[in-house]
Amino acid sequence: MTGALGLAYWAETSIKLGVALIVIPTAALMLGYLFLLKMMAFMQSRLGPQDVGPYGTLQLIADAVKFLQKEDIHPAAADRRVFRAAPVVVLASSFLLFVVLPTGPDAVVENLDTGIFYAMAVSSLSVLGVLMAGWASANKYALLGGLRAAGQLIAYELPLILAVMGVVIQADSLNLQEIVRAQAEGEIFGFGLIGNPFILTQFIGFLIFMISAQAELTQTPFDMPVAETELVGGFHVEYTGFRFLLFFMAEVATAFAFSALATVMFLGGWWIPGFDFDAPVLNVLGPVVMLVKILVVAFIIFWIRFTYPRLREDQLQKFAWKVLIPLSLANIVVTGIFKVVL
Amino acid sequence: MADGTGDERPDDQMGDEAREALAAELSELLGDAVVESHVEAGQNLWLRVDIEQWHAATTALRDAGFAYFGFLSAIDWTDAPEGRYEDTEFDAAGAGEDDDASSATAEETVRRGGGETRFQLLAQLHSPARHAAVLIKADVPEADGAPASVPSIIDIFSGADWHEREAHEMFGLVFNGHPNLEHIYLPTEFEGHPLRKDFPLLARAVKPWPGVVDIEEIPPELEAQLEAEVMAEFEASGAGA
Amino acid sequence: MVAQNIAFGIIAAITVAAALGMVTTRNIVHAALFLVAVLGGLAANYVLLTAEFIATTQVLVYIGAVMVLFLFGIMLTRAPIGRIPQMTGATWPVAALSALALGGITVYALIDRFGTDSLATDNTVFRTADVSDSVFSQYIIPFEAVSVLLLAALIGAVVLARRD
Amino acid sequence: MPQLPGLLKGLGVTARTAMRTLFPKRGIRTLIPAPQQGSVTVQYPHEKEAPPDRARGVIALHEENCTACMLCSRSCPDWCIYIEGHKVKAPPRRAGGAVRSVNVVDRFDIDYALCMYCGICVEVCPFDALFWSPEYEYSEPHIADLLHDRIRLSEWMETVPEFLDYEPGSEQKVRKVPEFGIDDFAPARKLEADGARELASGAGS
Amino acid sequence: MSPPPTASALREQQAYVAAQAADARVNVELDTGDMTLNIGPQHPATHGTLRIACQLDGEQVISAEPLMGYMHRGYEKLCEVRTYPQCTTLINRIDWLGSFANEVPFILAAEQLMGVEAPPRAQWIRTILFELSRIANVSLFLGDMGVQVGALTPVFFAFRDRERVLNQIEEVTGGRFHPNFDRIGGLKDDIPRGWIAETHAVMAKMRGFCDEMEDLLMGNEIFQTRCRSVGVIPGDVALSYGLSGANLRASGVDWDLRRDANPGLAWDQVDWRVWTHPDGDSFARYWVRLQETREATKIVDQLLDGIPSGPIMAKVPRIIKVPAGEAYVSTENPLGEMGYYVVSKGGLGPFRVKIRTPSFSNISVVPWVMRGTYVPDIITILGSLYFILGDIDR
Amino acid sequence: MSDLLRSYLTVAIFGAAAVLMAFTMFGVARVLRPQRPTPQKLIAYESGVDPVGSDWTQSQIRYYVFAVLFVLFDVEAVFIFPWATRLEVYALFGLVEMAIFIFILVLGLFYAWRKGVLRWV
Amino acid sequence: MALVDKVKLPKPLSWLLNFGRARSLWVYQWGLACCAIEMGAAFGSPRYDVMRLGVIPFPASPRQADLVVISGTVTDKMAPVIRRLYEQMPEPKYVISMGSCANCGGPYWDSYSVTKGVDQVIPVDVYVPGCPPRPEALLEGIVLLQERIQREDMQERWRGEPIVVPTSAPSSTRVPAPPGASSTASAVSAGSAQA
Amino acid sequence: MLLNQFLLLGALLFAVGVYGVLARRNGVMVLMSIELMLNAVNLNLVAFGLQHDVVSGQVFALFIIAVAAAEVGVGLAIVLLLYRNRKSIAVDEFDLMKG
Ligand code: SF4
Ligand code: SF4
Ligand code: SF4
Repeated sequence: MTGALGLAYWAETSIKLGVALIVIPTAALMLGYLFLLKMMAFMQSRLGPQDVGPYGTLQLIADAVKFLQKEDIHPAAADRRVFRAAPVVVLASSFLLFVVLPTGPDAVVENLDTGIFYAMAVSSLSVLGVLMAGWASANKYALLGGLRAAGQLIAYELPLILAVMGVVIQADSLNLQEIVRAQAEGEIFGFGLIGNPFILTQFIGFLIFMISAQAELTQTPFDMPVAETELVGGFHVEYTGFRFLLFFMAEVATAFAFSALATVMFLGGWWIPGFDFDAPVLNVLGPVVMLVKILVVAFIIFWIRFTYPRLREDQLQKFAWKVLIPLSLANIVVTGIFKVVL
Repeated sequence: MADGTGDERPDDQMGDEAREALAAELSELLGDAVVESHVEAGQNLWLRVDIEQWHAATTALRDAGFAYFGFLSAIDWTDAPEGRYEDTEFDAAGAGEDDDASSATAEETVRRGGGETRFQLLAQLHSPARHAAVLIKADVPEADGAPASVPSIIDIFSGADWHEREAHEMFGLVFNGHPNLEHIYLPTEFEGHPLRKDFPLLARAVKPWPGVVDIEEIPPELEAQLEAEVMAEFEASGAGA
Repeated sequence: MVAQNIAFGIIAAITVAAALGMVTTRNIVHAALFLVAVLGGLAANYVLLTAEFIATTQVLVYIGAVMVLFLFGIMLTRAPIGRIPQMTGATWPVAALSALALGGITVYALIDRFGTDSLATDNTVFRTADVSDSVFSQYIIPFEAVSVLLLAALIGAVVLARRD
Repeated sequence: MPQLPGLLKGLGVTARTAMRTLFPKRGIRTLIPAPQQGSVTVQYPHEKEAPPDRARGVIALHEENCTACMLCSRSCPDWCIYIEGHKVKAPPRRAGGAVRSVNVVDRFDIDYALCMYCGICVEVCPFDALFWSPEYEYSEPHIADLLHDRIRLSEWMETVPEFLDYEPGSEQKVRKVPEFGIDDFAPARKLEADGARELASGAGS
Repeated sequence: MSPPPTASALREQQAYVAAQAADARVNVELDTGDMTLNIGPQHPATHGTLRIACQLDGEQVISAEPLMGYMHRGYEKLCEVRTYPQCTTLINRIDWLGSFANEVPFILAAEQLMGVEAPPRAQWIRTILFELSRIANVSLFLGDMGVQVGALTPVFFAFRDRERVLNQIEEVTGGRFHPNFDRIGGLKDDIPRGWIAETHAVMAKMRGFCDEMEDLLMGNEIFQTRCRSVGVIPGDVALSYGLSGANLRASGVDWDLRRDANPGLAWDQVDWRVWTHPDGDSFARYWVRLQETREATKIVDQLLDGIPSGPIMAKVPRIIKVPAGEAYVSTENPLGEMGYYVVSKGGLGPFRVKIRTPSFSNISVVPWVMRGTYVPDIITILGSLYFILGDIDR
Repeated sequence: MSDLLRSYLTVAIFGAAAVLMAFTMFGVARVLRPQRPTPQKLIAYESGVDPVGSDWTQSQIRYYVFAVLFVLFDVEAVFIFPWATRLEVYALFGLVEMAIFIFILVLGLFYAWRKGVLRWV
Repeated sequence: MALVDKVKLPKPLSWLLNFGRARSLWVYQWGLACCAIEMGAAFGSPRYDVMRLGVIPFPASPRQADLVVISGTVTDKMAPVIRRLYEQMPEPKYVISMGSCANCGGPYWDSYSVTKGVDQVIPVDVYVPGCPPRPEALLEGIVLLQERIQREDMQERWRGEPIVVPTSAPSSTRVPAPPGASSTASAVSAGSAQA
Repeated sequence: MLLNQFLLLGALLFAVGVYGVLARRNGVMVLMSIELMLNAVNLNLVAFGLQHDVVSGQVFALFIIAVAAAEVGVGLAIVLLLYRNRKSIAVDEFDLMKG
């Protein structure tokens, strides 16, 4: 197979890998800086980082440089191998998510046939990393945090998966490109100019997806597992230096990836109304459009994070099992009925 | 509004007559438990009860409406070496000039509600309904150089728990019936009872007081000579003209 | 083809090593993590066998869900960090012998029967849709049976886990 | 009025604050982000806010007024004022007067590592020799440097603000801060230069 | 004004306790093994250095025992070796958020023993500063409670607006929160020109802050789910543990020393009301404090307009010696009833000072109220009881 | 090599890249960081006091029920995914089939709900 | 293990590393007494907003912290805890002692239960005077510390000595600020303030 | 690629699983070994499916995964129950017939 660029597989993959290796940390830095530091500060009428680099832009770089110099501590009672592997698992899980994200007709790392199914599968890997970290730290806060986190991640993974199902039914495909195409070529009530971003027909699905994504990212109001005031940070209590940095990076990168998924599935993805679906120029414009939409979605995620208090563990479990899951099942059935009847 | 309110009540603070009446009433209520009562005009009401009846008296007071627990503590009436409650040599120097404060140090007024022993137990109870508060005291006799144990009242007021622990730690009082009489503030290995008057503050003993007069006098044999020199200079400068 | 075989070699080596690690380690959480490696290796094998959907399912269900269940179960039954003495019973030599015998016989039989039959992976690719079509036509009864099975398992688990 | 759900109201509050911070300008310039004006932040090392005049930042010593009477040192709850002095003869105040005997401060140290900034010393000083200055920037990497000697304390005089006027209805009198001049705190040093100290100590030994 | 809270707390609490008891039964059978969890002495939830040793059963608290003393500084002993002015400045630091309020009962007790009374102007300014320190203190709680339940932003708002109040306090007293401004017989100094107008403006801002908190935090459904029916303290329990202040009023007991035992400040000169709430849960405590902050701004506004003119100091000797005697004076401090039992023998310093601090009693209810709650509730309840370490440990 | 395998080779490469990146950082950090372990440093952090009790705990049985529920619904989702892509083909028949399937599982959820195990803690 | 303490790093690299340490001081959320509130104001109040300077008050666990501000009274009961938490922080770590209590006991210098200064327990890099110090005073201390870290010699630091700043004048011969300068702090921090 | 590659791998894993089931005393470990065996079977199914060019192999594998999940759910619950009653999960200590 030759890719879009007409290059050999290896050359193309190297380029993609290179791009991804630049894009992923940059995305993490950008989200971290824009929202985690600056946005939060503005919402609290502060300035946020300001002195490190112009407008504090170098803050996270300085952080990274600092973390690299920090001593690496394994608690004596910890299980060293598992302790070390945990952040790598979490990071890999978020890295693998980026493989299927389409940003243009050809600007995608791999357009897997099982696209969204694959994305759900790899994102579920992070639970493993969290449990490993919590257990291996030999620390009560960490273990409690790890268990809570795992419990929460699995509880919200289901609505996340089920919410996607409505989109899959409408698009008739698991493939993310096909989903974008379905939105681009679809029409609502005969009005097809802007296509049919599934947020319009799948609003419930979108809501459920966003809520579950918020929970999967352990952002407030679902951040009980990493609650500072109770568990001093949860499963990563004992992590220092760059291992902590890996967790941190993975967290922000996953936030980016989930925003991107939401964009692709509900907001029309990279397609720009008025263009041909396969227009090569979209390979350049597509990523820009994607970025803008991603930032909007991520803004909402962080906005909620900075505003809300957190739910208690039992409350958020109750919410997942008694509200979200039944609701998303109903959504599937209703969507199915519409699909079959219409 | 159905709730969340608290309507303004008339300013029915306790007047002195009411206080006297209350003292009488309580004395009657407690019967022979009361050793003495004292009312300070416009201020407080003290009741001194027999230590044997401490528990009974508190129960009776609670049942009489004094259900709001204020505090519980103790007083050590011995004199301490470094206290500032009486003139020290340093203070005496500066204090002499306008010493017109009335110094009524008669024993009776000092010990409101009286007291004969070194340690005295002290507690305060409120009655929200009557807008009144009462301070109750009891003398703690000493046996073999240590205060005798006193009855605990945590079965009456749960809040007394920590107060009794504190009194135990600070004064070495022993409360009978307290389930958990341990150090509350100080590390377990701490020795001594800090609020007893004979507990020394080491830092004060060790550090020299910077307030001792540290002015070097002019040696008397040079005094006249210096005086003359200064005078000469003064006159030479023409200021004397 | 060569690339596939190399890939298979690597994956198989990892899988077998992890499997052996799993049954010999004395730390139960490590055992679970070894099992994760085995399952991951098998998922990769499915990909080699062009069973994309099964591979992803393997990751989603086995690694993402069943293993979490295992880890929860382990933490419910005390999972001290470090080794548990006596993870292996006294009968392990017998077990090893039986396993060896079984393995030997199967290997012999397989080599005997299938020899060097080759797999053609380049022309047949089963897409998700094919699996789906098969399930919803040929295997519709088992499919519904699965739901009943799941329900039964759920009820069983609830009853067992709760006592009242 | 129908109640908005609290969840949305909360989002509104944060969003409003963010907008106010980011776009504080009015009119046509609304769209120019200017967080530096919109936030309430005072960017400390670059810009400094003057503390209120009464702020108790550091104690300044007007050495000329100090008679080494030890009152401040005695009433300091932390025992952190160290004074030493010696007596000298001073010329009479006006013509015909007698020669006076005055105290000269040799050492006047305040240990700011220990001081509790209560202001008792300033209050008790009967000769108006101590003043509060609102300065606060004197952190040190070595704790010994927090002991300010009389020269350092005198330099703080520079920063002492004037006393404030009172609200109407007050019967307080506004006091004055003595003028600070480099010569003003010199007498002690001048006398020192005159050899009076050497003379005195030499004679004593 | 927020909608009146509903009083369904008791029933909910019973259901809650029953459910927890059922759970506890299951777990006892399971014998999942106890776990001891230390919260503190260093822990972001304990505002400093309180330590709570919890016996946990899974996520449920079997027992929670506060272990304190990590901040015990020995005030009562130190007061015995200091003179009265030195004590005044020392006791600023007990409740470090409302320090001016700490001085007042002590000074009042000393004045009572000496038989002097501060001139009216001093009393009014005292009351103003007292209420200002209440606002400075409680507004921090209003934001900090957000942190305890996981909201990041409110505390920044609280710090932002609290600065304005601190500025006002500092402009008068010279200290942001250790004013040492009260003197036996009056005040150290008078208020500077222009201060009254500024303070009026600040009070308006603070009312805005209260509204903001109501929208941002108190009205938030998540906050209510976290706080309602959590940590219910019935009124009689509260009394028996000696709870005071907003904690007591949130349990439905209508008791406020400012109104019920005004010891000689200007509260009886102005128009205000005492807020109570019948539920006794964490939410009620937050609600009551929010209303009280509003009320305090109103009190300050009224007082500012009516400051009488005159001296600020009564006639007292320069060197203060307090005649022998005993007195107990308590006031309604931001945290609750703070009282000083002063015993004098006629010297320069007190013979014995018993300090009755509100937080000490308030927090003594913790073992009672924590039983059977969840780990996250520990934090909510501690937060809503609102204590200051110095006030517990002294 | 088929397209499919190539795609997954890329996936593998990405996975490896993540691990490699972690290890590169590890290497860099190793050069830069100081290493001074002390016994105190290696004690588990517990708010500054000695850890009490043993370092492990058991979670409660409830966690387990949730995990079982999750596994079962996850399996359900696995069946729904392919179905969803082909619903147009299966039409009403498929819809009914899936409705029954979901209904049976929801029965399970409902059962658990009624039994009161859907209560965390 | 680390190479840095054996090899002399090139200037730009060591500048970068120092820059990272100086400008990313994650400070531990931990207060002791009254000073903690002023510290909280410095960290949490939008008016001061210490995050501007790269001092980020995120971590609640010592494991991720670089700086600890000892803000308040250190009691004898607390001292071992402080010691332990300090030990649990990973190297390189910095300490600011804030307020008279932490500096040397302050108002409780004669108390039976208060440690007379946190430097009896752990090494301190910067002392901030005050009771409590204004938030700005703490900021000044932080700026001073950042200046010192920026000039730190990594080799020395990695070997475990406290901050060594080769170029700064010995403190005893410090130059008082010229009259009229608003900043009377040490020459180092004055330099930074104008930078 | 050879069919036998996969079949042999499956056989090996199965044998290892058998060893695990027989040798391990820990109930959870036994369950995990059973999982291993099931997976070995799955591999064979998929391989045969490919060999014969039918999708049924995969469908069977899918069903086995579903069944295995259910099996683990119940199996672990039983182990937990045993643990709850006996404070141990060493399987060879249980003689279920005796109750
Ligand atoms: S301010 Fe207070 S502590 Fe400081 S030197 Fe003056 S009297 Fe002493
Ligand atoms: S400063 Fe004032 S009180 Fe102190 S010694 Fe000098 S004159 Fe006396
Ligand atoms: S230095 Fe002063 S403000 Fe700081 S903790 Fe000590 S007493 Fe409180």
